[in-house]
Amino acid sequence: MSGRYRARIDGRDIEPADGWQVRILDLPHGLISLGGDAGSILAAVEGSGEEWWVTLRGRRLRVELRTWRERVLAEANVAAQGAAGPLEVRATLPGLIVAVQAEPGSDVVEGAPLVTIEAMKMQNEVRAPRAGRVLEVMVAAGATVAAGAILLRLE
Amino acid sequence: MSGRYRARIDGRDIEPADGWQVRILDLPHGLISLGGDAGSILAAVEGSGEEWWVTLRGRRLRVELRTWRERVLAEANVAAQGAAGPLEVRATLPGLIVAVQAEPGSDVVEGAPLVTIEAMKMQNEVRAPRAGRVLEVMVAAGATVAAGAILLRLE
Amino acid sequence: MTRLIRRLLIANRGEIAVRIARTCREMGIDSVAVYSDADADSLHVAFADRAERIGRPPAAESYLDIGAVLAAAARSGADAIHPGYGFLSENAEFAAAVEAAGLTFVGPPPATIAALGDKLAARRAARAAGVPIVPGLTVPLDGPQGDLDGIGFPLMLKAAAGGGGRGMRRVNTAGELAGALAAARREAVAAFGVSAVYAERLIAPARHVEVQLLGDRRGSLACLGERDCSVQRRNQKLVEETPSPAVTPDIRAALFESARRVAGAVAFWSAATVEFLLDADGRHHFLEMNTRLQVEHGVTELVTGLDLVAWQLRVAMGERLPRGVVDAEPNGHAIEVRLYAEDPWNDFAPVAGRVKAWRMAGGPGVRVDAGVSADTDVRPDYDPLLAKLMVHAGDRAGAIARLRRVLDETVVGGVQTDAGFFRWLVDEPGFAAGDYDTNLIAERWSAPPPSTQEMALAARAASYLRDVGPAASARRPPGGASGQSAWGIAARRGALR
Amino acid sequence: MTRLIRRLLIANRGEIAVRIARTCREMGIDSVAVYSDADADSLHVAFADRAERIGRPPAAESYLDIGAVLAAAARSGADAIHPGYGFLSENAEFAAAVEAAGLTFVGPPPATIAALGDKLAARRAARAAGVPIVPGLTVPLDGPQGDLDGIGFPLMLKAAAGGGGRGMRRVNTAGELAGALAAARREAVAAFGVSAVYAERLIAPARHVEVQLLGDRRGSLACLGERDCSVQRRNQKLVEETPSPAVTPDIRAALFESARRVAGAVAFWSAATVEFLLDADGRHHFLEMNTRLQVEHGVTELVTGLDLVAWQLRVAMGERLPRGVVDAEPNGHAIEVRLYAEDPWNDFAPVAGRVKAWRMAGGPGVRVDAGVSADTDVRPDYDPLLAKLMVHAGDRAGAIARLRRVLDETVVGGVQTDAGFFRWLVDEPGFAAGDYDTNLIAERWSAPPPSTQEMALAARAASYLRDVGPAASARRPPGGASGQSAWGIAARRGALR
Repeated sequence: MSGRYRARIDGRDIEPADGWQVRILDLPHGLISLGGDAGSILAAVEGSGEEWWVTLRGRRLRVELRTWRERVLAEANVAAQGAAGPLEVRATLPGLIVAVQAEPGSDVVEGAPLVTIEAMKMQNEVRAPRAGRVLEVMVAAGATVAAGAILLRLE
Repeated sequence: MSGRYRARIDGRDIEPADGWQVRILDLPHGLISLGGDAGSILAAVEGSGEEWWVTLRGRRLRVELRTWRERVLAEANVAAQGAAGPLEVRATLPGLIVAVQAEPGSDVVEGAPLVTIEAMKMQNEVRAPRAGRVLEVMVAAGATVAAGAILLRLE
Repeated sequence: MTRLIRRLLIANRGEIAVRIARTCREMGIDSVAVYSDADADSLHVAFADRAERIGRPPAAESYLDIGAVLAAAARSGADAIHPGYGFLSENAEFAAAVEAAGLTFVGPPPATIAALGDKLAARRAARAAGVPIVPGLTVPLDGPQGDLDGIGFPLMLKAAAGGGGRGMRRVNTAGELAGALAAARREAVAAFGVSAVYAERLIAPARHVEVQLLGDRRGSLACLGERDCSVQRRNQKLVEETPSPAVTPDIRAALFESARRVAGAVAFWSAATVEFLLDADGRHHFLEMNTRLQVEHGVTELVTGLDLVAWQLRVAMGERLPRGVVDAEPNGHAIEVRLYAEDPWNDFAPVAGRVKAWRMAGGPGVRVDAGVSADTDVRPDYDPLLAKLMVHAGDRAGAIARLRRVLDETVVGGVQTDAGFFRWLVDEPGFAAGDYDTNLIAERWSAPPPSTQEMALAARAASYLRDVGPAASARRPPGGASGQSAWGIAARRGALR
Repeated sequence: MTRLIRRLLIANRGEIAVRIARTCREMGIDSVAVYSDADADSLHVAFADRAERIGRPPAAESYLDIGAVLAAAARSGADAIHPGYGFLSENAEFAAAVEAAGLTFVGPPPATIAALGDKLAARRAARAAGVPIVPGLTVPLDGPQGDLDGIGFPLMLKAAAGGGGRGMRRVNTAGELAGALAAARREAVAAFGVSAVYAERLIAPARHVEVQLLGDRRGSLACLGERDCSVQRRNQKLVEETPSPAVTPDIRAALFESARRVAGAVAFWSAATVEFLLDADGRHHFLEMNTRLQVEHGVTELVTGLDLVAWQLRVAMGERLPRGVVDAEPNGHAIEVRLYAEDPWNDFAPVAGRVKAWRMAGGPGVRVDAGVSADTDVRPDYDPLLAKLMVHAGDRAGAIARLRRVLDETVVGGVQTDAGFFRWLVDEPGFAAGDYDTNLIAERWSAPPPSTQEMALAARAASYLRDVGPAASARRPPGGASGQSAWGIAARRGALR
């Protein structure tokens, strides 16, 4: 049945290990085991529709699953939107903004510190995922942000 | 809110311990904790509607919960059926009938062995819940029975 | 002689299959589970490296089917078989067939299993070795009119091929003998396929005390302490502890000496247990020798720090026991309670059903060996042992206090278990004082009704969940940073406050 | 002096609050949990005998609020307070306030906490006691232009009120100093409310080794072995083991001697840890003394069989340490890994979210101390430590093999944890050989991409559940012998085959 889906992980097309047997140990919480010729392994699965997360050997992998129909729709969407716009830099976890290093209009190199967020009692620096010009900064020191909140936009 | 229900356990009306706080630890599996002035206790709950099971300190109690409306309906039902008929003796667990001691037409005393069921590799004797005459025996040695199956009827 | 074990087939199910697979994983040995159709999704299958179907749910058509197990071993490429306990573990024909197939049997030699599996032959061998046996027959009883050899009543009938309390009956008067004999024979045939039954004097009060042995193929033998298994129902153990509160250093020395003599009467290696009754005067009487791992081996592991399954495997591969094992000194006190799906308020009758909530204890000094988890079906086909809860502490009082705490943390929903009995037991004054015998349950357990407070709490819990349950299941979880429920059903605590 | 403790308030949350409540239950002491609004339904609340709300989610408004904690103690009738680790555990003002309120503080005397909480004063005291300290300042650094006393680069900046890696910065060149100093001060203020920072020579390669102390009010002191805590990220420990593979008997004797000297320089009782860096030549350098229970105390408990929390409570009540504790000999080898919600593939950044699947290991030689379970939210307000996984075996190789097995059994869904890093670590040749230092993660952990097989398995798992999930949730369970799901949602395995 799983041949119905195209799986993508880390931007790569992945062929599912169809020879492996899946056993569900705890369905409400997504605990399963996978058994095949090369051994057996316990795993956790969450998700729905096109977006899934599978934790194997302690690592949580995001799995995109698309049927043929979902692929066609997604491609149509991308075509309709044209080229990608500015890059949004988001908070990966909720916390308190303790410092904003980025200034609107300035150019930053890849890896440059942009914003410092305090969360879990640690100070975490959000760094530039690529080089670019800072278009807009949405946050200020002292503000609290939710996970996924847009911090700033890079051109 | 729980004042809406009348609770019965072991045939007794029970006043719920409303001062105790219920915390749900694992909803799909019914794991909770109860906290009150006299301490805290972990418990398991399963059920729906009028029939619930609560496991506390290792003991599983059947709890009947009825709203006013459910009580009225239940009483009307009993009234419609009139007096109780013969007593059905049922298998409490599934297994293999290895011996039938009860004979139709014979009188048995309370506690008399009626049927021997093998389950879990153990031989378990089903005994007469009260004295009476054996009206009918539904099983024979060698048969397999499901849990809840009627084994015989006592007058 | 070295026989490397690279892939081990575990001819068992449930907690013991999981436990053996754990040691395999630690030793770098591939584990192969076997399963009947009833167990295709069981925990022991998920834990092993690979799995082979061996038949239909009845044990006779799967776990007891020698041909099916050997075929699974051949298919999987296993080079050894561990039988666990129960099923084929004391079946000499099986052990011989394993060896004949060129595989290593993880256990004593087949001839030893055969010699000790016949409980009457074992009694004769023990007597010949100068070990005191329980007074009674050393040949099968012909019938109610047979020679009872001055045993007197009450007496115990036992299956000659017996074990695990099956085919055993207490007989109080001569008048009960015929009926009890028929029942014992019926159960013996059902359990072992052999109807032979013998009679022993009933020793009461008595404690059931056993000695753990571990031997290698060169004749080294370790006595790894004793276990007290006197808390029993239906002649089956429910609680085991080490050391025994009834065993003094003198008694211990005598027990070890007898255990060594019994083992010395046969060719022995691997793990085995010699069982004794200890009477009120502190004298011990040989009962039987079990040529396999016991259910309760874990308490010995806790106080010695040894992994008995690992040593079984090493000995099977030809390794010798090092001095540190032969001279292992136990530390502290350990207690095990067997968590069965059974009803202490209904004569400890086994129950079937689906486990729902499943919360096991953690923290210091706790070991849990489980064969099930949430959403597991307990089926009537097999022994309803769900898990073994073990505690270890510096002394017996500390172990009992820890056990009480562990029981408070342990929650099993869906099926009645004997946990409520254990919760009573830890507060029973005689048990706390170490003063109990095999009649503890018969004499002291009154199956007390639930307290008013317990009923009030149960009513509270059910009422609360009847109110919030449907509302909760209708809502979707608010969703964390990422990842949603696959089924939209993991309704959350937060929504219920 | 006897101060009976009948009811203990646990001024903490998470796994350590659960762990302390366990010992209370074993000792017959009532436990009182405190909770912020974020923790109202947390495991530590469910485990304690009673619970008191102390404020809003930010720690400063709850777990760090001395007034709120003392008010909760008064409301609940507690006669003693255990601070756990972190939060108020090394706050001398809090300890003094507890005693001033007539309650027993479970920890060393307030003056000792104050003396050692100032890391510079502690360095001066250790030096005065003849204990080698890490070369560097013993007074705060004024600014980038301050006196670095010939320390040289690279150096470490540390918060004078520090601990737990907060306010700590490595400085490689003089040019980095100003920025690093500002960052360290900012973090120090945020964590401790004090900006003072000092500088130490960076010792590298170095191992982080610490000695566990336990003392009573009469001056008896037990050195309960050392722990190696060299596997660190962000100067915070991830893995701890005892004994240290780098510590020879000579080094151990020298470490114990230094630890005793530091403790002897102050009035000391209860549990504490003296931390050292061990350089490549086997010389040790005093870092600091932590006057509280450590996160990693469990490995010491595994090898000694002692319950350190129980001894903290007994010492607080005025009991003396018996000979068996003072002379406790460790057995075997124990390792702990800290299961954090954090992403080893993203620089070990903490993550928040909801835990879904939660399966912890069992069987021989395993201890799990957990503060969460399935369906628990990991919030950004607090330290994201989910559980501590500990193993115990006869030797280090056995402990590593067991840890590998335990990690294979451990499954956490919903949030990324560091379990994948540990799974890599147990197969890392240097770690297996005991050859590692505090730079292990920086030098050897390359955050490898998932293997092709892992991706293929993940795709298989997701595809399978996308197919069966909705069907499963639409069905009702077939129902066992009795009892139905409260919400009709526990769709069963059987229906999916």
